[in-house]
Amino acid sequence: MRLAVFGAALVFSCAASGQDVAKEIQRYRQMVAEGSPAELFELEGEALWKKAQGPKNGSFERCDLGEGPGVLKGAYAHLPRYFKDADRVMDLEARLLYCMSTLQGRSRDDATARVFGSADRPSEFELLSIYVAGQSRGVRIEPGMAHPKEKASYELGRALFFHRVGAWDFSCASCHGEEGKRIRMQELPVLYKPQYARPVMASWPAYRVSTSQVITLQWRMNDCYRQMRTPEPTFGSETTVALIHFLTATARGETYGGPGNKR
Amino acid sequence: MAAGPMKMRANLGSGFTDVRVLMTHPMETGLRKDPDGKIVPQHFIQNLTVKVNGKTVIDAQISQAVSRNPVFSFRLKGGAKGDKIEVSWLDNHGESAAIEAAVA
Amino acid sequence: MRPSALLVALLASAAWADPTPQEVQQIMQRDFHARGQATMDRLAQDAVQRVCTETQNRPPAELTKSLEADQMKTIVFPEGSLLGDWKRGETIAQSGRGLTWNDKPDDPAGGSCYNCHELSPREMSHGTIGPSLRRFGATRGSGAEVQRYVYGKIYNAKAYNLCSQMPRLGASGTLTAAQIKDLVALLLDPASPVNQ
Amino acid sequence: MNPLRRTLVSLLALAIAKPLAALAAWNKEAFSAKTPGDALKGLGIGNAAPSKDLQIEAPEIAENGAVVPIEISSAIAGTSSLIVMIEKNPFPLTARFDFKEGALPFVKLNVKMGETSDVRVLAEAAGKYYTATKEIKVTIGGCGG
Repeated sequence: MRLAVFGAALVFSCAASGQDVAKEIQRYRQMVAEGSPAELFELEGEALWKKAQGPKNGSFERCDLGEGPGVLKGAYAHLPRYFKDADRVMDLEARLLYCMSTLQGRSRDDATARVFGSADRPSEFELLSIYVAGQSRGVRIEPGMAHPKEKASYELGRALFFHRVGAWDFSCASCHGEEGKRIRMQELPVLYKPQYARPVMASWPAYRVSTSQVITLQWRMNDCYRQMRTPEPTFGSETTVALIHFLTATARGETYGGPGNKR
Repeated sequence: MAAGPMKMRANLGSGFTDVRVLMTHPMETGLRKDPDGKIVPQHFIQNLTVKVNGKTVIDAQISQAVSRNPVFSFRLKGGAKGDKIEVSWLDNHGESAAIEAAVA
Repeated sequence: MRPSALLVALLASAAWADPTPQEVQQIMQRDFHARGQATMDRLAQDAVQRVCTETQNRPPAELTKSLEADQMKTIVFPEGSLLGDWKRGETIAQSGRGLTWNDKPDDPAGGSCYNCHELSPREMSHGTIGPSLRRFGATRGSGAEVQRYVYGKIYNAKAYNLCSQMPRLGASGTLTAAQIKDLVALLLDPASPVNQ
Repeated sequence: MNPLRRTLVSLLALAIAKPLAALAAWNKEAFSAKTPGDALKGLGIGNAAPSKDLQIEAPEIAENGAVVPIEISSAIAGTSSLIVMIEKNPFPLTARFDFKEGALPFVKLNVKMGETSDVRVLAEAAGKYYTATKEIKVTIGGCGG
């Protein structure tokens, strides 16, 4: 059945107009979002946050996400931001990686051995992300924009967004630069414009029903570059954080409403 | 994936109680292959029971065609705040789990 | 990109002092790693990518002309008819595989055509980044000149429109000459569903 | 075992596993049937009358067959069971819900569909069977996500 479910390009009769198709797909997505099991992963993420592990046998309960050690309320909505202890701008996942090193004593190799998980076994970053992000529901999105390194990160992110590169000459704007465009049936938000970035950034990370997987922004950057036919961006690197920073800053002022649900 | 946590909400609506229950379960069809090309054995919930204050109100039998990490919504007649709702499941491996919540 | 968007982008870049494409390229060289067939040389921008990045896809006319002429020289036209098999072309148009770090280099690639274009009326799940190609051959005929244009456009779209968002499917090594001929047939063959 | 199961889920589970297994009925014959007709036979259903009082709420097009949300309800007096069948699935019978005193004949769930198919719902009320169908088309979405 999996083959049929995941591989087949099924074709419908041309009786339905394009508009009807779009309307019905909208309805599908709404019903899917209403019946999403995303909340289950917040529970698993919470347990992982509190679990002591690594050579230092530490949990994340002392991890400072920018609002003070262990403070979760609103922390996600204020990322990415500059961290003095690391002297760099970090998004949630880069910061979690930092805490795995400092509080749990884990090596980068150990901590990043499996950054993107599967439906059978979500990764630590996925479970932690969905739990931490859930603690920012109802908080306004305000990433750091004051420190010079925060400004530089935002600028780099915007330059990357329009930078054409790779075997197929794409930039992020190739797909997300013009209004009213789709890939297959997927509408493409124009992510450098606030009115499009706001609802999108307010709903990441997310549970993706089609693959039963939790997906994070680091995964989203990674998989976009995969489809842009470039080499792979390193997890939590300045490049990925800068893009996430640019997108989040473009969405600032929006109330965070995630974790979300994707088709 | 082993069966993981469950979650449930039971809310008083107009004339009925809305019950929404989420369960972590792979719901393997037995037709899917893993990345190494090996068939993943069938593993799915077969029975589901909903009880109100200890009395069974819904008995369900389901197949492997229910989606992974199943989510069900049910409606119970009337109801009152504090009514105890219990949902339990049993799968084809004999594993089971249950969750309880009070109507809010 | 529409003029207003360009203006916004230019104004913004003046205010914030954007990193140059060269600086971005250096940072990417540091932050990316090769994986599978996606090797690090793919991060080096060629002249087309650099000019289109620098000018927000609005290169000056003269530069456009000379770069398009350079791109035209990359196109290798096979001898004889350029019309392949539209049925195979439909399969190639449906497939979005090829050149990513998790595609196997020996597996046949696709053209990803339906991701951006409407083609056969039987496939409703099509993108809109590129123009609709419905009845492409029915309205233009399928003569030698049209065949050559379609083959060339698929092989290297940048030879015809420098900052087009369409990949250079032949020049990048994504599709073989035989595959491109099958796509030409999908667009031009009177029997192809595209022309029904 | 996931520690959450010990902490978050009230684990009567192990205690009740055996009695539940003993009590639970799962109609193997009907669930193993490969055609809708054989599934009906397995369920002991002969005739079912079409009914407008049997509602199927579902999108006409599903972007992904792995998760298709379906809401079913019956306005037929005395409805005691609702049955869901996906006619073109390898094993059409998908679920059977038996409602006792205290439950309304309503359920919402997500199902897997291998391809575009009619979804058939049957209701049992006072020993009689009623039926309704809805076609759901299954397609693929964007190239990425």
